[in-house]
Amino acid sequence: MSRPTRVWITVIGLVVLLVFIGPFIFGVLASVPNYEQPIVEFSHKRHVQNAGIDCLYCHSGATRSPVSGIPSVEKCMGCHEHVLSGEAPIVKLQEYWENGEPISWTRVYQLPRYVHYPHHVHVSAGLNCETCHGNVGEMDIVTPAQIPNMGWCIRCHQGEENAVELMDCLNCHY
Amino acid sequence: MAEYELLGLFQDVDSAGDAVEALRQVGVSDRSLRVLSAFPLSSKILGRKHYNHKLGLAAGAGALLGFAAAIFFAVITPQLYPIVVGGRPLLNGPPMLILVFELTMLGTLLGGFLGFLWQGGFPSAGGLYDKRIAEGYLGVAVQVDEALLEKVQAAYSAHKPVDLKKAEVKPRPDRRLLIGTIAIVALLAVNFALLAVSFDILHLEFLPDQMKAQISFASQMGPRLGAPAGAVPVPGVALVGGRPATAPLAMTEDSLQRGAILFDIHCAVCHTVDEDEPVTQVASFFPDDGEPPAMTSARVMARTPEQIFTFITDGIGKMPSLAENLYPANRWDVVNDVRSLTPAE
Amino acid sequence: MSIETERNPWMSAPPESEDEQEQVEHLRKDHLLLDPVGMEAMNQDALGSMTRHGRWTWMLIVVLGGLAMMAGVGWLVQLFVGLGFTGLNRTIFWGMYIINLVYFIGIGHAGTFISAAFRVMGFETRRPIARAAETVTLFALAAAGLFPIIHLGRPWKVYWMIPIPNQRQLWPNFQSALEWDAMAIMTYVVGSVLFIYIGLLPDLAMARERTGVNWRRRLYSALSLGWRGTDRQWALHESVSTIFAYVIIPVMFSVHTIVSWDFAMTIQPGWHSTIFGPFFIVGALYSGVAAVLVAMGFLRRFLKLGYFIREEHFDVMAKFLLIMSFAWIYFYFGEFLVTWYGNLPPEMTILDLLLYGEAAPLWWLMIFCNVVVPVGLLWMRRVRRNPGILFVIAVFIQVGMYLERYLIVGVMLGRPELPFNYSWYYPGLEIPIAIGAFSFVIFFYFIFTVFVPIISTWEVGEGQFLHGLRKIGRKITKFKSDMH
Amino acid sequence: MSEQDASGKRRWTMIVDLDKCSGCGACVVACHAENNVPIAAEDQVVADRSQHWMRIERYWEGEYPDVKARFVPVLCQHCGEAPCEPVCPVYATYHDERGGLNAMIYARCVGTRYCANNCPYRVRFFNYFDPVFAEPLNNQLNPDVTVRSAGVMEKCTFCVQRIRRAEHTAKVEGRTLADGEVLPACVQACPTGALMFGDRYDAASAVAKLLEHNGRAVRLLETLGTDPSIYYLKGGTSHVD
Repeated sequence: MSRPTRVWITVIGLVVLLVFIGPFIFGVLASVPNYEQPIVEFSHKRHVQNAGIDCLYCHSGATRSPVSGIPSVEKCMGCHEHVLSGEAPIVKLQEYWENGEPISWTRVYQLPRYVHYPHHVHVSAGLNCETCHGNVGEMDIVTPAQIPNMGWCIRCHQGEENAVELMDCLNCHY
Repeated sequence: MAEYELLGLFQDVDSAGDAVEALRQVGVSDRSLRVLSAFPLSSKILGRKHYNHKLGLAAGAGALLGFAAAIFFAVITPQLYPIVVGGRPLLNGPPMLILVFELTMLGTLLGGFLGFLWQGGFPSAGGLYDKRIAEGYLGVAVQVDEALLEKVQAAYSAHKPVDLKKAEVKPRPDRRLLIGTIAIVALLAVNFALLAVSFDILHLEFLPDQMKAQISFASQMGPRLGAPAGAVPVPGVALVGGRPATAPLAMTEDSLQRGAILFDIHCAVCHTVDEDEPVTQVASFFPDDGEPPAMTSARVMARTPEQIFTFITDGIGKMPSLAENLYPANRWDVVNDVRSLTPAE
Repeated sequence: MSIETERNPWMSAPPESEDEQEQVEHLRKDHLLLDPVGMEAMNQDALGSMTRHGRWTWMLIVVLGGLAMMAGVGWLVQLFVGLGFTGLNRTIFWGMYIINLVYFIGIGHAGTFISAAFRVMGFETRRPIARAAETVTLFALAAAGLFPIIHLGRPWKVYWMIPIPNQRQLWPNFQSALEWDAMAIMTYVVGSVLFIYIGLLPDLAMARERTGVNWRRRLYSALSLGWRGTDRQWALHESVSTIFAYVIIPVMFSVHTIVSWDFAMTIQPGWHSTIFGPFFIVGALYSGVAAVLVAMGFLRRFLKLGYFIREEHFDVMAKFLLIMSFAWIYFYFGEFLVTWYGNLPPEMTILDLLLYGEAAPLWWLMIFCNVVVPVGLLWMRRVRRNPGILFVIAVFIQVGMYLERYLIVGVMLGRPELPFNYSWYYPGLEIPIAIGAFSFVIFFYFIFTVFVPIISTWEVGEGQFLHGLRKIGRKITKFKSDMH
Repeated sequence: MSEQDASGKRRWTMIVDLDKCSGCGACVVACHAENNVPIAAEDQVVADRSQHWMRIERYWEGEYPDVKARFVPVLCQHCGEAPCEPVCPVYATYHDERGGLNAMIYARCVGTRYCANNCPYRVRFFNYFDPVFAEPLNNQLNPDVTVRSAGVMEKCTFCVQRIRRAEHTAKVEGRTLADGEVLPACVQACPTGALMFGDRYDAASAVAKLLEHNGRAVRLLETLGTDPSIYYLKGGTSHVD
């Protein structure tokens, strides 16, 4: 093989690599999520393990509505008006409270919007929060315990007694 | 011992046939003898033995594989992936037949083609060739070892070839294995690429899937609109004039059960049941005089159910409102639970 | 066509008497297989055709390529915006994309029929035109394969129709005619490509030997897989060709039957018909053979392949065309007779629409193109042997057959059961894309003729050799080697 | 008509009383609002691409001046033997056996439009463009219903989001669904009460009772064997003159 041929083959090979593998690399890089929260110091671990607060105290929607709900600033302030009120992160919280602004928490679990997942039905069926969300009580910064894709839903529904009913597409997609 | 390949060019079928015959008599085996031509000639014309190839076998094997794949797709996978299709049969005869037919045919074609490549030794680097063969001349090629070389050359020249080429055969590794391996690896790679796409591992969308994110606003999704200026806030239906708007629930077993659970979630964060119990972690943040009272303390026992309801709804002292946590009916459940508690002996 | 000849030794001996001389001369002029000029001359002629594209042809190629690119841009727009720029509406959901699919698949039938069925039946006339016909199949199928994807609302999800295991645990619906379609077209495309490639191998080897050392030679070396033409290779080649021929004929019939089932399996009035299967096959062969005639006319005229493609071939194809037109008329008449006799209101609405309604101009034009022109002219021997007139007739049939599909998809669909939903189809973006598709096919046909010998010289050589054997019988079979 | 089904399956059914229908179009508007149905602009309507999951077909009877208008509200018939279902290559549309609904899964649709061609009622719609809900119209979109993107089919779902919500509530509260608990938007909006909705398999439901002794009930294009879930009570006594 002559030198120019080798150069050409290398160039073509690189182009092919770029065309076929480039998008995949780009896709991987683009899909690396960032779960940094607006109040960085907020720790689930401290609330659950140290303070012994139940998940449902803050996310009380989970028992009675399709969404579990993010607690309002009012609910945060309910305790933090008195608890640790001088600390730096709580001062940040108080700023939100005084400005009358909601905290724009970063969403960790995001289902596509064409999927309708009812929390209350799953909780009333006896599922624990930890089944899907992992041991949040051990996490300072919450990261997804699993990728909530369809295969994951299906694998759970498959094992149930009324699997035929649960595997119906129209259950979640409408 | 060195092997040689010889190629003699002949002008017509007659002399080529003669040469073949002569070579065979010299001792060249039929296996190492080839007649090259520009278009197919029957082996009889050349005086050659019939070549028993196994193409039919390859095509048949392909057909079987295709048939098996079709059965797998049509019969087995619907059982593995039992989709709910509303009472329609997952297995259906006539459509299945179509699939079976098409894939069997596809298998036959691919099997035949691969068999052709395999048995013909394609792709091969060739061997001796002469461009005149494509123009209508016939080539007679043999592969002999050194011992036979003289005799073979004599046999060739006896029939006056137009040309005679000679080359030493260099032993070449069998490339079939390599090519087969590459083919399998390539197939696997394609398969995995498809799997990667289908498994949504990369979340790679060629075009944005607009249904994944919607232009409508879901619950708790920003931006949230504030109330318009001059709007009158509605105090809610829990309290009317400082009194509960709803009547207490009967102290049924259901209600008590629910109440106990809800108490654990929403109240036990600060409140203990008995005064002797140690204060909770959250309560420990409060100064001694402001500590949340135990439920069986005299302070709490003295309250009426309506008062407790109002405290839950509005909060009292350092206790925040729990209106967001509990629906009115649930608050009554909690009240029932609190009322049913008795101090420990 | 004068080609310098070097007579090969197996050619017949020079004629003895003057009478015989005249007769032989007459036969020679008429029949390719009786007019051998030797492999070298044929190879030269066939390979030379690759360089015989004149200035006009090249300009045409550029224009066609441009049109195809334009269609590609149109499709990109559609991909990002949606199908809104098409003329589809809420009654007529299938339009020219599906019409093109049916049309191009139809075109794709003739090549296989000519090379496979004629091969099985031993028609010697196939030899010079088989490759030209198969090439029509190849590119028509390529275009046809694009249209179901262009037609989709979300083409980037097309892989959901392929049965690959996935985390969603979803499986395609094998009861859908579209799924059968996908399977059948896939099989047919794979089979056709391999079939044409197998036939090409010896000619690629020949081209490899006859080109100087340049990129072309490298290309041909790679493509010919080291073909040498040994007797074993030839034996394998014969067998694999026979296997392909026998297998691909039923596949070919299944493909268009299944395409017709896309329509026949619905309950749309005008579509819901049991004879659609054979009717579509006949229509496919009809338009396909006409398309091959167009290609043959082009090869003869522009690439000066008059030695290979002779009047006898045009004659045979024209006769075949005539038969197909009769068959087509039979089915078409039969279908409407049943409609008329059954007298169901939704069906009669469509019949009225075609005969004297809004669609009457199109329908009568189709009848003129498909019935009047071919039946009126093709019975004449002089017409059948005139490539120019045949070219025109073939174009008429293309128009007619396109209109037939247009009426089935674009017009009948506008008359569903409830009169509130009646609608009419005005194509929009489909027109440039359809033009682009036609350009795409012709463009690649041209390009193919630049790179690959469009005449299969080994097949012609074999035919001439076998004819030589037959003609002088005893004289030549007495090889010395045969005696053993 | 009251077929009792032991397996707890339902057959959601709508009854349209043609005598009561005044053709006001409230149902159409309600449907648009509830189901995020895009509004086809003028040029789209001219191109025959009007998009209403429920539409009022108007037919004229007689010659001027003696003309009578007949109104037929047509929506997805939720056929028991739906022609649209078996033709979908990816199961984007299939039969929901629990409710007798004709399901359409937008997220699964690849847009072959075969189902729409095979629908004799032409009640399936294709999104030729991405829907446009200019500010502040996007604030009124129903979060429980997917806004369909360009390239997918859509159609009446019998307000399946309302059915599911009621079912979920009933399940959480540990009871069964009561008759009349689910109302599609069109039924809720109909001012003359021409529309009725319920479970036909439940013999005690208002729908089943009405159908039991009603000689006026017909179904649209029943001869095609599609077994629709929508019953029309024949009109004839009152017209708009």
